[in-house]
Amino acid sequence: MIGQIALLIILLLPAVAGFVGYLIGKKSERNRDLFNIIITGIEFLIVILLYKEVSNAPVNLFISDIMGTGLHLKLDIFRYIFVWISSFIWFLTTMYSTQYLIKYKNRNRYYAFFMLTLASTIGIFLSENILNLFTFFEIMSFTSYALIIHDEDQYALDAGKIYIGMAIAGGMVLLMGLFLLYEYTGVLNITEIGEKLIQLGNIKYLISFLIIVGFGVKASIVPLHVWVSKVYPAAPTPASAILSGVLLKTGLFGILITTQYLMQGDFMISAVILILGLMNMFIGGLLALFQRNIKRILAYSGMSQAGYILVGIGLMGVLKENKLIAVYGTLYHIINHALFKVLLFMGTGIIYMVLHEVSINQIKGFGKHKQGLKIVFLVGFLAIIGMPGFNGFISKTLLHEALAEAGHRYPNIGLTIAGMIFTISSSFTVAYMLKIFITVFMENDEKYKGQFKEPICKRALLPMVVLSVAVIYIGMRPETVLTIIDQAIKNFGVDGEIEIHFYTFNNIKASLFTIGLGVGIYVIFVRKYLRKKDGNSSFYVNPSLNWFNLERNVYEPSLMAIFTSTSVVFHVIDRGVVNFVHYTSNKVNKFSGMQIKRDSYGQIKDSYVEMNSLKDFLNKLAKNMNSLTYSVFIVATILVVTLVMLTF
Amino acid sequence: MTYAKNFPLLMILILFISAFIMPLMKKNIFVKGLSLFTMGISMILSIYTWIFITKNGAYFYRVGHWDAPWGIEFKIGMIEAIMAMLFTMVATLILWYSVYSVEKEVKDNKVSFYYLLVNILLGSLLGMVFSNDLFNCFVFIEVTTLASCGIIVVKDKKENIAATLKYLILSSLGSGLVLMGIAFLYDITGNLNMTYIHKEIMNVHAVYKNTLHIAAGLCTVGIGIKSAMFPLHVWLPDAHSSAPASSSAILSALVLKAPILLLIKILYGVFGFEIIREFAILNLILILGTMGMIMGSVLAIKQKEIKRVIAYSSVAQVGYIFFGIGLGNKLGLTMAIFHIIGHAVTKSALFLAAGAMIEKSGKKKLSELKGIGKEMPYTLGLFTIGALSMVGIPILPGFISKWYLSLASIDAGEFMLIGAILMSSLLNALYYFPIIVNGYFGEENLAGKIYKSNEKSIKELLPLMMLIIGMIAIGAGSNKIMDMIRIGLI
Amino acid sequence: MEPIILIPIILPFLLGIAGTKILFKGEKIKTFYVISAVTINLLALIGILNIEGAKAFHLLKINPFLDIYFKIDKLGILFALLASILWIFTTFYSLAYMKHEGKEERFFVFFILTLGITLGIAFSGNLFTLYIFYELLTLATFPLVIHAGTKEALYSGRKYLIYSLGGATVALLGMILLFSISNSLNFVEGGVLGTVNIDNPKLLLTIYMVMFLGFGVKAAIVPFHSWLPAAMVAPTPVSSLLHAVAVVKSGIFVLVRVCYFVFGAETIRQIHGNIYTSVLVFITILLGSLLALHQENLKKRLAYSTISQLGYIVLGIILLNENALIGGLLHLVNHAVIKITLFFCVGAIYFMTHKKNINEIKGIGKQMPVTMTCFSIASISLIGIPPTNGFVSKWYLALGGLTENKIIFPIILLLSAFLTAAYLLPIVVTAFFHGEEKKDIKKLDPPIKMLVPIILLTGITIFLGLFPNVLLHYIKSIVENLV
Amino acid sequence: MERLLTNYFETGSMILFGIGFVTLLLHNNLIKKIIGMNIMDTAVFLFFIAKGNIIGKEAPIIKGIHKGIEGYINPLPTALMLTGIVVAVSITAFALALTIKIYEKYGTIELDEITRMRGD
Repeated sequence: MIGQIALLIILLLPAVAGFVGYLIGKKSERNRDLFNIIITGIEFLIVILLYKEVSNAPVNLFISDIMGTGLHLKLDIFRYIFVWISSFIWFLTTMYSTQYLIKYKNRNRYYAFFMLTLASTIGIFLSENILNLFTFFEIMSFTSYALIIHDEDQYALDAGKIYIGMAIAGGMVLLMGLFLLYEYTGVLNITEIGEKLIQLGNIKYLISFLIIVGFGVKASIVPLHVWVSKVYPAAPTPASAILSGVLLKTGLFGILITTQYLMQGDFMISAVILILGLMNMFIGGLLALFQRNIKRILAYSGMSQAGYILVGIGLMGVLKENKLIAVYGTLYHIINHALFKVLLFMGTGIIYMVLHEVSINQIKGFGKHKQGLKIVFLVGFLAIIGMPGFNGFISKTLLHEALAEAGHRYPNIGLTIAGMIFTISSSFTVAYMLKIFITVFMENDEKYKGQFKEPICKRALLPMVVLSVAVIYIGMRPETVLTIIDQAIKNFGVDGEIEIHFYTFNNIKASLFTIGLGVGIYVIFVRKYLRKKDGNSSFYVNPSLNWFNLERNVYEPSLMAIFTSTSVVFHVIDRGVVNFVHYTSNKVNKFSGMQIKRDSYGQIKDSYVEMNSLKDFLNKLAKNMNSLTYSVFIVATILVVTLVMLTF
Repeated sequence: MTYAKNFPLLMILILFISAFIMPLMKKNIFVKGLSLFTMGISMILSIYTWIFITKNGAYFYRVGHWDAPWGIEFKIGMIEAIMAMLFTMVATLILWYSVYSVEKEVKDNKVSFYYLLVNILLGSLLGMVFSNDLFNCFVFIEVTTLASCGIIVVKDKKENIAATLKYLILSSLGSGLVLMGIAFLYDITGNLNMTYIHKEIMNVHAVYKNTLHIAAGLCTVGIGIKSAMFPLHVWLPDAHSSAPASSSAILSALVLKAPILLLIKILYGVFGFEIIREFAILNLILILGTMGMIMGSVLAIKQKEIKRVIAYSSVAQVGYIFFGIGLGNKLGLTMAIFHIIGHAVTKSALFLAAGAMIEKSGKKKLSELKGIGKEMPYTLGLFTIGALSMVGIPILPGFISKWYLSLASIDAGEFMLIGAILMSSLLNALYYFPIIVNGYFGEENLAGKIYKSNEKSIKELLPLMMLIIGMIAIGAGSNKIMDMIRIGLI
Repeated sequence: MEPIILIPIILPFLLGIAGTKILFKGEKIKTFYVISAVTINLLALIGILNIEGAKAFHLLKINPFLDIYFKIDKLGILFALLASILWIFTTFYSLAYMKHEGKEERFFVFFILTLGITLGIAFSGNLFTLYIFYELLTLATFPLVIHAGTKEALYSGRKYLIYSLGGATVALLGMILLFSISNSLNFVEGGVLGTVNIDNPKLLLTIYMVMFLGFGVKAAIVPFHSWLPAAMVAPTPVSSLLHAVAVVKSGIFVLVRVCYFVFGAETIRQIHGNIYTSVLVFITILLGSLLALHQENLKKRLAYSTISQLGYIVLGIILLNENALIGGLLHLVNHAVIKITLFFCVGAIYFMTHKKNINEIKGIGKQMPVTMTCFSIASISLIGIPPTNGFVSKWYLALGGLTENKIIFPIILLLSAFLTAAYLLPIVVTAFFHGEEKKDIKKLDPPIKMLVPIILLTGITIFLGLFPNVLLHYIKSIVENLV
Repeated sequence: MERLLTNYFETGSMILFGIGFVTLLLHNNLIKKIIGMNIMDTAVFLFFIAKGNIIGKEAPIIKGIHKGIEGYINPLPTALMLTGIVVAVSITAFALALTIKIYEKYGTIELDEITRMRGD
């Protein structure tokens, strides 16, 4: 009972707090900041306290009548992981925001939407009813939109347009999937759908495809990733952080649900996800390599990391009953990614906070003398590249193991290539992170020496430190997380535990090999090819700007073409009736105005001129109709016609 | 109650005799009083007649000492009684209205002549309704022509005279044709009494088919001229639009209708249902009626003066009546007669309302009458209700005619013609609504107008209101009226 | 006791006519009079619904068709309550709004009259009665449409009149033909044709199509929709009423009556009427939402939006299955609430700032936060994003489409929803997020009389989204007898 | 042809009617029109009376002995035509009066000139 109430509280608390905070903010900014931090803190606290309850048995809450189908919330350990990470990240980000946003406008609005986004995110993870999930998903899209365009400049608005456009389009596709789902199965509870869906024929692939596309927009799956590179740089850094740290996970959560619950780990879907994951990894990594804007690098990096998770999800299905390791890897990486990506974004944010600039060409050497920042950033850097001793190492190892396992089970060329892509992508990660780290924190630039110390306030650094500690802690002691995941795996229909020793020679060797490869790429490719000298200073170029671009070369032209052509067609229909009438009357006018008598008989314009078109003729006729002679004439005609008609 | 049998003749006599007393009177007020009084008396008598008929059924009435077929005979049935009632009632109301306004359009010294002519006109119209003798009808037609020419020309303006002359010549042409038709009938049957002709025709129609065709054709065209069947309506717009308001009302409400009734009598009474159905003349009437419905409205749209619009609208409405006649089934005929009733009331109200507007504002162009609704809200309001009936708003008689005419054309298997009916009613809307809309609304139109500044007094508007109320009552009581008509037709 | 059901219909007529005298007597009297008129009428309506037995009444039975007959059934109650309640909101709103439009007295006379006519439509017991009120509605709303009295207004009014009367005439053609077959136009659940066996499906199909198109004019079905954008010259309360309840919804209501109470779902299926109509509806939905994108004028944009949304409702009607009809009727209510909110907001903007184009309203969200927030919520609802009421109706519509085994229906719906987002959200974004920074922003939220209806209606939007079951059960009880 | 000759009254009246009609139709002068109208009327009367006449019978005027009912024609058409003539005369008179009025108002009795003057 207490669990159910707690469930409701963690859902509603941020929503209510959003409004309350808005009102408080009108009076006092300081109090509002404090209020928000406290609320997220309470939220996090409740989530932590819930662990005991949840680990005993899943908490279920059903409130009928809401939205017609009722609100069905459920919290088991699997979902708990997501909820926990969200509330944790949010707590830290809120704290960070209070510092970051200190000079921004519209802070009140920001916090309101920030809290609402939290509520909806929690809602997504808690929903048992897929319709509820969709609801929260859509709310989240809208509330996060307000965060993204916070700057209100043209760039942000454009980015926001793409974001909301894709979010809504994705939502519609998702909804289409749900329509079909409900039509064919008649149930909405996620755990129940699977049994029914599995009995359907090929329609289930269509359904799952639609749903995955819908979630895939948020998860930035490959052809749907175009928003990522625009939105992340546009949003304020805390927003980018949660976008990448948590909102990305909602999409992945949806895909996980779809493949594992709805489709019961169907092989075909999983294989597709696997391939998509590999593409994500590779393309994200590659594109990240070229970027100069740190935030954009991190954005692509997020995409690449999402690829890892997708690979994990795909592997779960591919490995079927042996998916244990894949489950571990996936869930672990979800946690890890949230931690280190947020950490990295926060670091970037601090730079931005000071310089209002995030292009590495401009901020080169900024961090050379800022030791605190340098250290926490380094932690994030090491974590993301999977350096042993940091958490990234654990999850990457797990995923790598899982991939190897799959290669072991289904020995074919595809999985071998997959393994290679995995390694190369990881080395890309190393390369682009090195690019950032070396340029910003290692190179020397006189102008930043000793400056800008004060703005880096403790309140902003504190969350970063917390995150760093967390990163290192669960990197050193993976058991803490693993025990939680142990309980979650039940939800995936497998049992048992894994016994892995992470810090074995082989694993470390593999990891170091990857890092070495990455350093190689950095040295050979990044330094040589992307870095140009210009006198004393050096700067990076981005040749990928001119490359083939999905958004610019495919989506925009085709959308424009469709839009223009349909608009034309519908305009024609729209004006159809009216135009038809006008057209006819014009024609008639034209016809009646047509010259009957040509006045080409030399210059002689005689009295016939007054009657040289049908219109004149008719006018004259109408005039004459009034005269007696014509009247009699008409009578005579009618009489004759009648009599002739009657007698013959 | 047998004395009631004399009432029809009495009505005619009262009207005729009283008419000739009028010039003797010195003061116009007495003339008006007498006219109104006699008309009222005839109205009461006609109501009595109707009651008598409903109780005792139709009867023949011998006029003078000769029995039919030699003497003149009246046939008073249900339809005739209703028509008499309609004519006298509408005429009474129009006269009532004219009492207040006639001086505006007719010179003082001509007022007594005006009422004289009106009385004679009504008397002859009633005669035409009652008479069972073809030649007698012809005479009444001629009297009607003269009298109606008189009430047009009485205004003594240029255009009146020209219009009257046109009307006169065409009318006499028409009556010549009718007479010719009568001659043919007489030639075949040797009778002038309709009942007897019918009997004879039943015997000989197979032999004299062509002659009968020609007779029917001549009568139709002749009466068509009189009742403005399209395209023989050419005289109507001029005549109706230039006449004084009360004359226009009488002309289009009553004078057009009596010949139509005569045509019905000839076609369905003299020839009879069975024979006339074989004739092509009905198709002709149907076609001309349909054309009239549409063309009348189309022409009305083009007009610039309010009275001409209404006059052309009459052409369209007469088209409906001919349409009903031309369908050749009982329902169609019933509706034709019903439409005569409905239209008589509506059109007279419209003409009176338009007349009131013209009288008060001194303008007759549509473009000048914009914003009149602010000055004369009640008058235009009454006009609006009348127009709504023309357009075919349910319950009002216009709608009922349209509905049943449509059903009748379905009965006759002519689905396409429903389209014509509906199109015509749409066209009606097209020229009536702008008058109303521009009258009541529009920033520019209303500028400078003072509310109710020009309104007629309630006393003067009362007859108009009663006409409108009567119209609504006709609509509401349409079923009873139609039942009565059906009784009359059998 | 039976004539008592006439009260809500006749009362507005009387009050409207009495209003011609009373309304001129001063500001306070006017306010009081108008408010009490609509309120009393709503109370009367509710009172009548609670009386047992008084469910049907022949006012005037002249002959089989000329029969003015009122009957209270569930569908009618739904529509009547919807109209009466929204009327009250509009009353408050327009009491404030009409101040700058002038000629308030005339406005309120026709405003009250129209309420009576709308209720007449709701309670009509046969097609003929419905037709009368349908025609009257055109006539009574006409002065409202041309309220401004400008040339443009008169022109648009003429267009409105011609379209409406033309449609009614075409519908009349259908009625005549139908009457010649069925000999009855009374509304019967399942259709009057139930007993007549269909020996001439072609004719019946013609009749159906003719009636559908004829009455469809008011429901703004393409290609007879262009009066609706033109009628936007009317003052905002009028537009909102036109769109939300009175006119277009009457058109829809009549279509429901025609489809389910005159023809009957079975018959329409047999004559394949639904196939032909669905094509039109597709075009309507897409055309409306696509062309809305091209409109710069806020009201015009909403007008095209209405066209497309009406397409949804009609789609629900013509699919002829339970889910779809539930969706259609739900959307009838939901769209009314949403659209009236949107119009009120746009009207408020115009009222306060005299701006009516999208490019003029940059940053207005900061000046009128409450108004624009309500606008945003209503927009989201119109797009059909949960948890607003727009979503609920769309859910059922889509399921209805799928029941027919046609996946195209939900696709069209979603496509249109996306377009809806594309034409509504830019307004929201422009209002809130564009525009330069100002230090002291003047608060411009409209007077309380206008603001309260907007807020309450927004509240209803969300409430019906969160707890649709209240309405849903009622509509289900209507629908289960029809399909 | 033979039939036409046999019924020469009727043929004659038809020719007369045609003449009258054409006069009415083609002449611009109002007086001539009225004359045409009169000719037409006359034609009709002639026709009617011809219909009433039976060759070999006498008019119903008893000279000397009564020839019995078969010996006389029906007097009715003749009597009627008297009425008709009266009516026609009155109409002619009325028309002429109007013509005078028109002459007063317009100054001409040529129809096309009147039409032109009215300008509509």
